[in-house]
Amino acid sequence: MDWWLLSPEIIVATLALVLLILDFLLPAGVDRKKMGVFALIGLLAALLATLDIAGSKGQLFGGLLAVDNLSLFFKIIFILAAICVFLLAHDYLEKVPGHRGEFYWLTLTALLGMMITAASSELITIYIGIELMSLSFYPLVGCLKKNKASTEAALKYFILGSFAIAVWLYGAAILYGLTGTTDLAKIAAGLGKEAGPLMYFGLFLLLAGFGFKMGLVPFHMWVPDTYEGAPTPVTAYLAVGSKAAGFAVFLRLMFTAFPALYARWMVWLGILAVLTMTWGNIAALRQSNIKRLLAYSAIAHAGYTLIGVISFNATGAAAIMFYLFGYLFANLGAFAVVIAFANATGSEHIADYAGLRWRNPFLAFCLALCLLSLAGIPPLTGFFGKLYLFLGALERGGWLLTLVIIAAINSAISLFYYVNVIRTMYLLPPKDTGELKSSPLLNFTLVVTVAGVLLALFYFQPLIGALQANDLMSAAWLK
Amino acid sequence: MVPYAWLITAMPFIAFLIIIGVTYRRPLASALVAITCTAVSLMVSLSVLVAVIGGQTAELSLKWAEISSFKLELGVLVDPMSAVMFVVVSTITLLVQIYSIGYMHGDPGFSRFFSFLSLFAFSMLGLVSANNFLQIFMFWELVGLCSYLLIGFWYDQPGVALPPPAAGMRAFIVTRIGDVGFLIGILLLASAIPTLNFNEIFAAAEAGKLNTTLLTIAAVLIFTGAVGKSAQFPLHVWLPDAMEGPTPVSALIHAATMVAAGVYLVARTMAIFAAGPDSLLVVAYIGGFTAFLAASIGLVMTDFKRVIAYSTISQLGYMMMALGVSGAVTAGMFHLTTHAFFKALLFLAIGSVIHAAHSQEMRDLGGLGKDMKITSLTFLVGSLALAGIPPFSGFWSKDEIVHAAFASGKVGLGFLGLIVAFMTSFYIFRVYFATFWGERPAHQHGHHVHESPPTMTVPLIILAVLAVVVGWVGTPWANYFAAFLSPGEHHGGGVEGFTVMLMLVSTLIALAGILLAWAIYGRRHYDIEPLAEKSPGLYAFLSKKWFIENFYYGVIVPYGAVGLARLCAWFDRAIIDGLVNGIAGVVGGIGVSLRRFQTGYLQFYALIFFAVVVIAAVYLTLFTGLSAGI
Amino acid sequence: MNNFLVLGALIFAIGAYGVLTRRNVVFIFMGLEIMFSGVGITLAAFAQHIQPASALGQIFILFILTVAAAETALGLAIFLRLAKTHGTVQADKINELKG
Amino acid sequence: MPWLSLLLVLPVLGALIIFCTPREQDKTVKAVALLIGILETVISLGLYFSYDFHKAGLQFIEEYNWITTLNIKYFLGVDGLSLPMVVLTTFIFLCAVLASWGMSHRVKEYFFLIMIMETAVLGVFTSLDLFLFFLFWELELIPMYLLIGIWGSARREYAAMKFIIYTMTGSAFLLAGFLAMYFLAPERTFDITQLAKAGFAPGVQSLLFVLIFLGFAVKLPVFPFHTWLPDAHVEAPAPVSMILAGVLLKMGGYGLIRINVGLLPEGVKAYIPLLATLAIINVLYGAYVALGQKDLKTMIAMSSVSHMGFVLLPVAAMTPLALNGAVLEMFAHGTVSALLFFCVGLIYERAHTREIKALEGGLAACVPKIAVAFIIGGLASLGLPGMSQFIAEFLVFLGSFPVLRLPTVLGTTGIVFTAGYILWAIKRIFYGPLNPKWAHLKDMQHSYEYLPVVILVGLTVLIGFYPALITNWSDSSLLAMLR
Repeated sequence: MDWWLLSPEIIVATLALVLLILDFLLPAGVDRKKMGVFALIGLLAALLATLDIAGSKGQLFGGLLAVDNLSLFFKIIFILAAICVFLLAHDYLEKVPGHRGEFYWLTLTALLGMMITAASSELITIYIGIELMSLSFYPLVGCLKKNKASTEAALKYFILGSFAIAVWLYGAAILYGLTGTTDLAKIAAGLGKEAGPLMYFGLFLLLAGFGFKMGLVPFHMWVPDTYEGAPTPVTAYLAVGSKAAGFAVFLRLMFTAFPALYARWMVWLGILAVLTMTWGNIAALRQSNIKRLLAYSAIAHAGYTLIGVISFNATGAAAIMFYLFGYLFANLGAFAVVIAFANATGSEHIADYAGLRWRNPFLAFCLALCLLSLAGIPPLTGFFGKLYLFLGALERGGWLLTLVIIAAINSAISLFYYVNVIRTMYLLPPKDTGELKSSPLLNFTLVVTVAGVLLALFYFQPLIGALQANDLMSAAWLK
Repeated sequence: MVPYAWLITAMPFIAFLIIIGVTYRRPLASALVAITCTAVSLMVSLSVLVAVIGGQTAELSLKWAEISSFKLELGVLVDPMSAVMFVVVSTITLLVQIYSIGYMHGDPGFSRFFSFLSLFAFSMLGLVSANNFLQIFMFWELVGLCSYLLIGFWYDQPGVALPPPAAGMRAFIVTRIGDVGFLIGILLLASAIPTLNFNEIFAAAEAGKLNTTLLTIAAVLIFTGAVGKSAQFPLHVWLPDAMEGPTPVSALIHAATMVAAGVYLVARTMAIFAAGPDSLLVVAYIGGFTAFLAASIGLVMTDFKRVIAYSTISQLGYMMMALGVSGAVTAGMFHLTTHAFFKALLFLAIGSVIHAAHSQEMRDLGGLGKDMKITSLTFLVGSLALAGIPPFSGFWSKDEIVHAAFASGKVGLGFLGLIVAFMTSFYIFRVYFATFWGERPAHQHGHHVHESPPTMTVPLIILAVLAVVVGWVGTPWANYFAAFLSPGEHHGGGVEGFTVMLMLVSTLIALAGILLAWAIYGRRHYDIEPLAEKSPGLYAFLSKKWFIENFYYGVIVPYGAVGLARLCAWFDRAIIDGLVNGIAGVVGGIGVSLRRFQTGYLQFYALIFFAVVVIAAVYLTLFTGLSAGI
Repeated sequence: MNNFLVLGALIFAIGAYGVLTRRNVVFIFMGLEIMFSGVGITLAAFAQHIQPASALGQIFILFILTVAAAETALGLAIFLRLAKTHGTVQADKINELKG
Repeated sequence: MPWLSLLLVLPVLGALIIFCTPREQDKTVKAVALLIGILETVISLGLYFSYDFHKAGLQFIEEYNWITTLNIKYFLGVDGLSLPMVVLTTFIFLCAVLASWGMSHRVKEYFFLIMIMETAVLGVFTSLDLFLFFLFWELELIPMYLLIGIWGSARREYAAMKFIIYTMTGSAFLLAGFLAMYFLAPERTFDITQLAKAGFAPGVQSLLFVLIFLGFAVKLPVFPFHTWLPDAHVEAPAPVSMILAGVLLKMGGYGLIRINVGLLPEGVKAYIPLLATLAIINVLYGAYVALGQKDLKTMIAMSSVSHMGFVLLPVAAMTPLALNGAVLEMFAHGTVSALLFFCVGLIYERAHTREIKALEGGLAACVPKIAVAFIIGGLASLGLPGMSQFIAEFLVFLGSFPVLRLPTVLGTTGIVFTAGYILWAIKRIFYGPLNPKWAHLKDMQHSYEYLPVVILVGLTVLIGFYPALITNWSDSSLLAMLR
């Protein structure tokens, strides 16, 4: 067992523990900002470590954790998300002076949980990863002590999260019962014998549990309320990190454990995808709060990403990874602007964004670009991501063509509420003409994220080349 | 001179460009430029005529574009028919332009008028010289444009019966309806044989390569173009309205040249009509009926300019009848030539009356003979020619037509011709006597009328001379005109008894018409039409122009065009747009209901979650066995 | 073995019923814990029936229990915070975030 | 020398320069825009006349591998079909820049967006890789939305939103069609030249045809999907209307010919009756609705719908003669409708209304130059010989008649209704006694008002007098395409 394959997790774990202890030891009066800087450096180190071992393949802990293109790429996404959350939260945490240290190490533990979930190829480790991630997210969501919305969001997220995990566990138990093992590859072998209704029910329960994490429609009810209630950096982290982790493990599960049942679950996922896209887009049409709007847009994007799983081929899997990579930049950029606007004016209503173009042209330009990338307008990343997903789906062919058309029409409908925000910023006159300042750190994050959104023309080929260079995961058939 | 034939067409266009570009500010200069260019083209056309008489014909052609092996060309076809038309068109244009100097004197748009006249001359000459269907159709529409521009020339005046631009618009659209038929005819021919060149198509038609039904339909369709342009029934309504334009325009365009284009077209494509014989029947009967219709309306018109307009329609009907009946071009073309001169004369004469008396209504005119010697004399010559009194030109050409009708066995048309001849002589002499004889109306006594200036009277005299001389070219004894036009066939060698008898009969009929007109209008001035008292019903029917115009402008335009258009516009806004906004509204509504679905109750969310799981459990356990799919 | 599975399913269902109907947040949480125990029973039944020798099933149950404990601690903290800010612990009173 | 890439990059360069110039120097912004406009026109004309139309096929080809894993190439090239469109685009944008010279509201953004639009449209006409085609196709959505949304008149937001949702939904089908074609081709490629040789099965071709046709039908626009056009035109400022009518509609037409006729001939044959009926509905319904309009700009917009029917008819007929007529029709309609919209813009600037009833009363007396320009434009659009529109429609009829007899006959009646609504509008607005209300209107004075009229009328008459200028180019390419 070569330990350096595990280096990213080790770095993050030690970082979290050090911060925990420091937070505990340092007296309340000491300013915790430096802890943030320290954490950032640690994360950069973790990122470098992951890039260093990129491309290598291997098993850790005797098959519990798999190291392959899929897990490493998702780790990069999680670390990038964590870095951005740290940058966004830096000024935001003025609102909650006492808990800055907690925020930092909870984010790191959540990051650790995501990395484990993405890498694990065995049911119990998946459970551990998900629980570690969720348990760190619950306090993060509720960390604004005095704020009623934050606590309500935490409550809803906690109850429904546990409920979903319970359902998920029940499914895992059933599958364990039928196949006698919890390792995904062995499950695939064990399932061959008799495909009885109990097994399909077990699969569905797993799907329900992951559906909750990914925000698929019948299980999405928590998403709008939690996204609106939680502090915005945490919402950003949820929208990008937790969703990506959900997709990572769901991808691995479906591709390695259940290729035999593909014919049945493909149809379920098709229905779920259409439902998710359409519900997310149509519900977002009339939103007045920018965070709720981005919540429903996140749901809609979960619907689009599901197409990659349905297409069930190498292109589909690579497409999901690229799509979430592009989605990371667009979403974090959008949330950065929301934070900057909230920090300056304290409001999250879209109507208040009127005339932002005059008050702060840079913010308006960045938000416009991020929203357009989410809408899938060329030449931004969203467009390439969607196109790559559709390519994967059409490689499978058959009724997926109608799914692609529905998705394309959905992105046309989504254009309405994205452009509506742009309309408010660019077309309507500003309500009060005060200059709107945003902190240099936020501007830096914006530059990074918008660069990620704009430069798709150039990094699309190298990235997908790397993704499709060697096989994404150990799934036997996926050559 | 034949190889320079294209100069005839080019000169007026050069004049048009010079006037627009250079001399737009100086009116007189523009007039001179226009006249010199027309004079040059007259000279060249005369020399071409001489050359063609000498037996020389030519077809100059320029490849305009070649598109996937389909050649489009522009060319000049010089043969007897076009040579005659060159001379006719350029002479009359020259005379009208000279006349216009006086008539349009002091008008702000003087040079604009001359530029349009030159543009018209260019289009007409281009039409006459065309050697393929595309070119004839192009100049066909350009001629329509010039008539639209010239009718609506005084665009800011209220006009006599309706505003000039409205009259121009009517003219353009009604002729366009005809043009559509013509276009479809061309397309039909082009689909049968992949060329538009006249000679190639006519050769194929004569050689019988194209089936006759196709040719007949194509011929009739081409004839619809002629119906539109030469104001035959049912598209004749625009010509009387075209009288809103200045009188020189009426003289040039709506008497001599443009309206004759339809006759020229039928004559030029006679090979197709001949190949599909029943199309000639259509031409003959429409021509005949139009002649009768227009003549009957002409009897009662109080606006004398419109009387002459209806007379033009009637005479054009005659020409069409001639073409349709004889299947040969000579009779029609000969009447066209003579008619061009005496009808232009009549229009210019009534123009000079209007110029002097500032009105064209019967109740204001009367007893002008004494003060306007030349105009009344020339008008008399024109009327005699129109009525068909020997030795005037109208007699020879009209007699030939009636003779051809009887000779071809269509006796009904022949008698119709004679009746129309009687009505023609009656209504033209009604105008003559009512205008120049009798005494001045009561309310006009103080108003002193004087003769028009020489620039107007000189052309009148020239035309009067021509109106007499031109007829002698085609007398039955020595029909040089027919020999010139179609050298092949034999022409009226001896003069049988029947032709002499016919000549006598038609002269008597014409004289009877004149006497009747003199009896009624010669001595007394009438304010109200005598016919109105005797038979009000007939008078009402005729003065309402057989209710055709009421039907067109009262029913078809408001309901057929504008009404349906408003309906379509409403349909477009309400239904299609409504549908689109409806869908958007529905989607928005679903959005709102989905928002309300998000109640905020924790347990409601858990309920949905659990309900989905339970439904899946029930479904999977019970139905998996049954349905293979979900 | 089947009756153990049935028992597990029954307890799971009771737990779920508890979550859906009880108004007090703490009882909801208790319902959740019951659901976890239901899962534990099913797991134990499967582990005992198909692989008496291997301890995989038991390990799984142990993990579930420990994580459930951690969740309890965290849950109660959230309920405390809820009582302070909202002044009530009745689940159906908390619905400000909606639409 | 990569001329085509230069053609595409230049406007983006101009946009960047404009982006950097400070806001208050709108003179320099306009100068940059004009310079780029002129440069583009010169290059496109240079390309046009150095294109050797005897050997048909693609020239000035630039092909670089862009996304190797998906076999997507940066592939530019022009032939007889796309070159006239490129020249038309550069001229229309030059006239649009000139027409917006008097602009004073948010000048920097305005010209920035115009430059991006120019690249997008030129990209569509020159790209030969379906992916690149689609990328440029969607690139013009947002600039157009902002152009209509910010500088439009009363209901601009509604019109802009309707435009963007309509086009985006259309391009959803387009994308699905392109991707399906990518997978159904023998070896997966977006390259049009190879797809032309792919030879799909007829059944597949008709499915692909439907998808791709829907995308282009929204843009052309074809009958049921046309309601966005009048709104977009009425609300857009005059120069944007010129671009919208002059060039954007032609993207739909060009796409139909290049992809539907070029790559899916069997697909077209399967739907000929439907296409012919839609074309005729377009012509007659468009003309009728135009006749019934009260607003001048909507009338011209609906006349564009009617004229675009003449582009759809040849696609149904699929004869080389008709398709040459279609290319000529697109070019002619581009110049003519741009001229008409420019004149309406001039009138709107002075009279601040587009209601025909309100404008009634002899404007010819007080604004003779605008009147002459509008009348020339009107006469050209009703198909007067000597103007490009006539020869285009004649070729369309000549080519379509042997194949589709009844539709072509019905189409020919369209020219009567076109004459109807145009002359009726001219009569009501320009002729008749001078309405004292409008006596104060000033006529065209500035050079930037004359130049567009001169350019557009010049183009119309030039092509009208010598259509070989375009047909020689398009003829060889279309013959090669149809073989």
